[in-house]
Amino acid sequence: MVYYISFILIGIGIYGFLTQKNLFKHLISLTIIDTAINIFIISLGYISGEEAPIYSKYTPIANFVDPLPQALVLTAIVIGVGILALGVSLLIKVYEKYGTLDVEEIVAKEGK
Amino acid sequence: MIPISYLVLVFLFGSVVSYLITKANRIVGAIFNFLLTFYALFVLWNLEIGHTEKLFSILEGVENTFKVSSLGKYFSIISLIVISLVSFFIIEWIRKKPSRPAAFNAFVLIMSAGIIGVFFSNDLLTLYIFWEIAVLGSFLIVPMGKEDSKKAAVIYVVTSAIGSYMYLFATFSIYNKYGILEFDQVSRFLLNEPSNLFKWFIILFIASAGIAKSGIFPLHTWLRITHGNAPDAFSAILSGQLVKMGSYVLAISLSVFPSTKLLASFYSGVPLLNYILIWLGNISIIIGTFMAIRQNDMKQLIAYSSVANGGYILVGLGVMNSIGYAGGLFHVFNHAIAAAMIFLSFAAVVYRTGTTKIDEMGGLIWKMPWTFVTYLVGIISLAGIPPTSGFISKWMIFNALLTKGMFVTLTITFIGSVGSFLYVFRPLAGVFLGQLKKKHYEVKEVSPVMLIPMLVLTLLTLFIGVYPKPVLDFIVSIENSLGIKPIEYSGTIIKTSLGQWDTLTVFTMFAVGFIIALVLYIIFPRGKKVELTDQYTGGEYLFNYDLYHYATGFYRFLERLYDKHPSFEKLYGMLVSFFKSMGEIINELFYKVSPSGYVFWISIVILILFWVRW
Amino acid sequence: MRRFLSALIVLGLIMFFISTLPLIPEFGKASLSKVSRAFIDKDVNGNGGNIQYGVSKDLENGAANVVTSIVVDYRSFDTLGEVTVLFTSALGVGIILSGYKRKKFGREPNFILRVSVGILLPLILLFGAYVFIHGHLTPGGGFPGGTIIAAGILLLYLSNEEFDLSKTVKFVEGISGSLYVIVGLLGLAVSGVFLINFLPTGVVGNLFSSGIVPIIYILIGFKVGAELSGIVAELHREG
Amino acid sequence: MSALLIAVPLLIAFLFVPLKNKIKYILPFVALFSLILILKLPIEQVNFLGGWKAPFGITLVLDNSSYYSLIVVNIIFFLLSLIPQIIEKDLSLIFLILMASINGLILTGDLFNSFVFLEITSVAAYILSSSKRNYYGAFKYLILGSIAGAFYLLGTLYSYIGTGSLNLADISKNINSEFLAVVPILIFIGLAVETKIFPLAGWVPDVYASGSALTPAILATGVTFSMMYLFGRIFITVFHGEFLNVVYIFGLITVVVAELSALKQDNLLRALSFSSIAQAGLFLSVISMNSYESLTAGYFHLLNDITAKFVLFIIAASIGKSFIKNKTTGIAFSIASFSLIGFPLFAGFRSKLLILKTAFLNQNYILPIILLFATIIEIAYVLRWNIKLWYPDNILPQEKEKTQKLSWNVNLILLIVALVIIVIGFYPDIYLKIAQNIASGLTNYRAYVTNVLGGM
Amino acid sequence: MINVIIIFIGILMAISAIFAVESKKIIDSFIALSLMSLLSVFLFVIMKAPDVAITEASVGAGLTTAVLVLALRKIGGDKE
Repeated sequence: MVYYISFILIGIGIYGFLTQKNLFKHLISLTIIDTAINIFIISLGYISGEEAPIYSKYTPIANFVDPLPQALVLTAIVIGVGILALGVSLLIKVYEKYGTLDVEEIVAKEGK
Repeated sequence: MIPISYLVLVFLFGSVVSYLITKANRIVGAIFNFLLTFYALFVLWNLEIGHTEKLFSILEGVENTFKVSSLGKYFSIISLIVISLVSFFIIEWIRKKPSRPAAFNAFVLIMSAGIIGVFFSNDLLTLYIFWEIAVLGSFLIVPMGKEDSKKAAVIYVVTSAIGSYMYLFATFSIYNKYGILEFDQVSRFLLNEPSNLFKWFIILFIASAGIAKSGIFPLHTWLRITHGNAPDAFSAILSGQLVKMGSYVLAISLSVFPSTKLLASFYSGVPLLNYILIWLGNISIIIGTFMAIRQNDMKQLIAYSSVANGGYILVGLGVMNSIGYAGGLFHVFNHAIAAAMIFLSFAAVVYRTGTTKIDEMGGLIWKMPWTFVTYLVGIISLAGIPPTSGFISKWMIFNALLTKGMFVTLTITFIGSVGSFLYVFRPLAGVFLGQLKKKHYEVKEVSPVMLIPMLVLTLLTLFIGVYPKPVLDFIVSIENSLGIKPIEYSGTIIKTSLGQWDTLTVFTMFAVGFIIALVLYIIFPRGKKVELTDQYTGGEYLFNYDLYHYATGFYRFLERLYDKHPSFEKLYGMLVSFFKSMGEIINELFYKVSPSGYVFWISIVILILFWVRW
Repeated sequence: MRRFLSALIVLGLIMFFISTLPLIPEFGKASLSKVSRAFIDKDVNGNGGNIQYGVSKDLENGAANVVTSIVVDYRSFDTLGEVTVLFTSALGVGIILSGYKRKKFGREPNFILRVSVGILLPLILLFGAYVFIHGHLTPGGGFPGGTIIAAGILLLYLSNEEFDLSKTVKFVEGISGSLYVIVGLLGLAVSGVFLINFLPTGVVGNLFSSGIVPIIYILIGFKVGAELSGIVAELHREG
Repeated sequence: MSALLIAVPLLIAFLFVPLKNKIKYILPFVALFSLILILKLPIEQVNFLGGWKAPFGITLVLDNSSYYSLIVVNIIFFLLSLIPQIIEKDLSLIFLILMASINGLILTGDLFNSFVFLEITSVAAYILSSSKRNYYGAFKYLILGSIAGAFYLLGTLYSYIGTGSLNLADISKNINSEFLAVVPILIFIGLAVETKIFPLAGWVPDVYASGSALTPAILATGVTFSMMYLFGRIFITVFHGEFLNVVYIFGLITVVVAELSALKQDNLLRALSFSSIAQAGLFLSVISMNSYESLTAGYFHLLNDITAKFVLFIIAASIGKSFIKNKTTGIAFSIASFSLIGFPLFAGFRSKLLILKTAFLNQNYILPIILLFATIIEIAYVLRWNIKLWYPDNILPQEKEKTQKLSWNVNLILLIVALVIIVIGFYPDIYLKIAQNIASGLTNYRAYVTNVLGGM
Repeated sequence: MINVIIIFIGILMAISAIFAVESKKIIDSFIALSLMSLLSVFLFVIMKAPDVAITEASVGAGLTTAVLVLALRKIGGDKE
């Protein structure tokens, strides 16, 4: 189920890349793809009926979902935001240099 | 005896020394070069046939060696004669000409090292290595010439690389199949090879290096631009020597790998492969001759004649009977000497006048008589007129073709001979005869340093023309070593199945004729000398002298017959621009796109992989 | 046309992913891998298993939050790398934008914002600190904690035209990162293994438990907070 | 101990954040320290980080192949650190991080960990490529790299599902053929961007030709080498050469396409970056033959290529229109370019011969044809540039005034590297030994598995 | 029951993702993106991943949006 959701979201992200001409939209598509992949990874480790992998008073017995994908996703999310920040700063500079964020206009200006 | 590897090393290190010396003083550097090359000539002359040296081993199971064969010795001596004489010429020439004299001298030595290595290599890989060294050295000199020479150098290397990479491919096929690369062993293995296709492929691919280098038909276009634009004195080496490296590889691919024994006879004892090569030679003769007639630049003209003469050599070698093969080898010598003479005399003319366009000159015979004599003898030899050595080789080739019954080829070679009279006459008339231009009134004959090598070459070609025994001795030993029936000759008389030729008699007859003509010329009154402008203008004002120069459109009546000829240069130009525009399209599609494009290609790749896997 | 083609390609891609579905377990029916099993039982070195909250002690890893135990202990090296990514991109934002003075938007922030930030900020910072200090016991940890702190800084920027982070943030960033590495190097010095948990692990569920895990998570919290604040600060600069 | 290779540069980078400008002068010492450390380290050492044993924790594996790759990469970094002129002032921190991440990339024995290091490397590369105001190129690279990273992550997760582990040795032992049909595709997409395979190499010309000397000098040498190492590690050691026939085709297409596009470039750096793409494609198709010999030939060629590219890129970025005032630099450039096109006497010739030999040994006749065809095109443009720079057309006097002389340390290092090229041309055993060790380490996956997992 | 919730959230996410991609104004897409991120937090909670949920909520929904909006403000607002 969630698999399909994440696949469709990846698809939407790719679609965004393919159809949009604004560089901001590209970053947004990238974020969508990242989120979709994160969802996919978490869903790979989900076991229905079991608990979140934290020992506590309420869950004394180790009936946990797979914790490893969660750990990986934690890493992936942070890496994602790092890249996003970098992309945004590049974007600001692109705008300063070319005065536009439209791909075609940038190409036209670079050709000059 | 001095080992060859030592000689090669001396040349390689000598290049550094020469660079440093030339930095200090150009002339001393050039003298150093001359001494080194002359010394090499001396060493090579004294080499014993069969002498072997181990060098190194790059591929497993293949010991790279030098071995002195008669064929290699013959070629190397011709080359070193040309190189050392041109080096002598350069002693004076270098004062004015190349933009980077130090580099020029150093590269000449590197190239010579490569050349020596090529001729004494005993296996395919060693030959390739030294071949590329020679190409490297010569390629670096070419762009020191005229404006177009930068483009010319690239064309030169690329053409050479096309040939040499085909050669390399064949080399590795052999290595992969037999595990050896020595010439003797390769030919032994080839004799036992059942697959005809493989033999064809090997011989053709190895020959292609020679085809590229000696400017045979499909790869002939580089000669015009390279010889035409290289530094003037270096053109003499290019045409007189480097092109002969190609002939050497052709000789190896046809005779060291005994093509007549390897492949079934196709037409009067000549295999189909050789026949194809002969036809390539024929086409080269036609193209070279007819294109040479059209040229207005004297260096480009002789460059085209090199194409034609490369064709002659290939035809001679391709026939592969005793007289044809000997004729081909003899023509190597003749063309080397003649081309060197002609290019040196041109270099002398350019040294004094500063132009290579025929219609900008005229009447230089009065100012530069010795240069004129060199040129005259050179073109006589090139055109194959009897008292010079040039005639002997052409006569031998005609003879071979006649005995084999190849009448079409014979006709073409005759046409080529007649054509060569036409094209060599054009610079003769345009540059040396006719009226002297005003701006050339102050031109002087070049200095003795330049004249000596030119006259030595002149004497050499006349001498061999009268007394060809030294060259024929070589050729006989080559033919013996390759298992071809040697030609018969005694003294000055060459014998074939169709008759014989006595060079001495012919020389005597021509000498007598020449003396008679000279006497008549002196006795009878001469024509009146007039200004260039006088004879054409009848009251109208002259705007453009060139139009009235008789060398403008010299052979217009002939050229008109094939004005719309198919041009291979244009064809290759189209090919190059096709590649370039392919690259442009690829660039636009894959490398210059926006992020959308990148994602598109990622998706496409995934889809392709997906499609392939499932 | 472009949209239609794109949709077609996207459809193909989704088909590709769907075709891989037979390989992976059905949703909700995954099984724990041997690695995860060992992580949950804290049984990598073979003396764990059967863990009871608040009772078991001196395990190989004492974090109640299994995800934290993986992130900060079992796969701590990944986290070091992850922090480095963030560090690098913060650095990169600084290099690329290369602003040196505070950008003014020329509009006074409104009163409500200013006052409420004054009230909220301590709470936010406190909450962030709580999140990363209790990272080994409850959900959360250094990353969300650091982000929350950065959010507080963002609020400061929004509410105050004059506010600008000083160089201190760079020091916090550098020092906390260095300390992370130094803690790892201490392990190397103590036991010969980089990033080893060389402190006693205590009882599962206690605040002071599981050795270096909380220390590292606090360091990560500071570092992430400093880096993200740095990014926010760079976005408010011009030059 | 091998963790120090990553920890020390990182520590220095973290410590020196507030003192960015001073760090330039520490770089050589850090690089030298890494180099000495590697030479002191024993081979065949597996480092279990945090003390968690193999399939569970993260391991750093120092076997034959990673050991020699580390040496190569660190020598490159050391050489670059000796040329502080080309490192713009803020980029020295990035330099350190790149050093740590590349060491990690080579050492790591964990798939997810390699993803993390891949991301660090690419983030550092994005920042490097944005120098000289090349923001759009860097942005494109960022988008492409992040998408590739996403696919790499997916591949990692698939292999985790398939084998229950993230350890490379464990994956290599347990992966089954069903997953081998999917995981390599995803990982291939992930690595294709960095290894410059044909349709995904669009970022390369923009990034390499930004005009900065450091960017291509690092990316085309050290980073490329480590990526190629990782590629070999994953596709040969872990996937047992399963996917390589596809890589072979892609590699060949890459060679042809890149050489064709290089032909019409009017910017030297762009032409060289296309040549870099082509050589990478050639390398990939050579190692795709998946034998000890082909790997040796491939890595040998790669070593020659990066040695040449090191010289070429630095000179191309820092020289003006001609070698008029920098003759020694020009000589180094010419030597490197002759090696690139494989003239005899130079290093490139030996690797070309080795590749031809290997290809023929494997009954592969297409690769030699492509190789020779590509070399012909490469000759055309590389030599055209050589001539253009040596014999400049019409240099105005004021331009001549403007061209600066490169400082002595740049010239010295470039000349040393050029000398290495010549020495390798005559005596290739040094590089061959490195290549052979890498090849033997990569092909012998049984030894790798037992080395990491213990005698199981 | 849980499946229904997941499908519902999934549909909402898809819609917001499409909106984020297709909307004319950039700021709208940021909001949609933030919404999608928040919805994914619910998914994470459902799939028993509280750590990820918290991180995604603070990083994905909070900081990412903030960074994007700041950038948009920096280049001078939304110009379609």
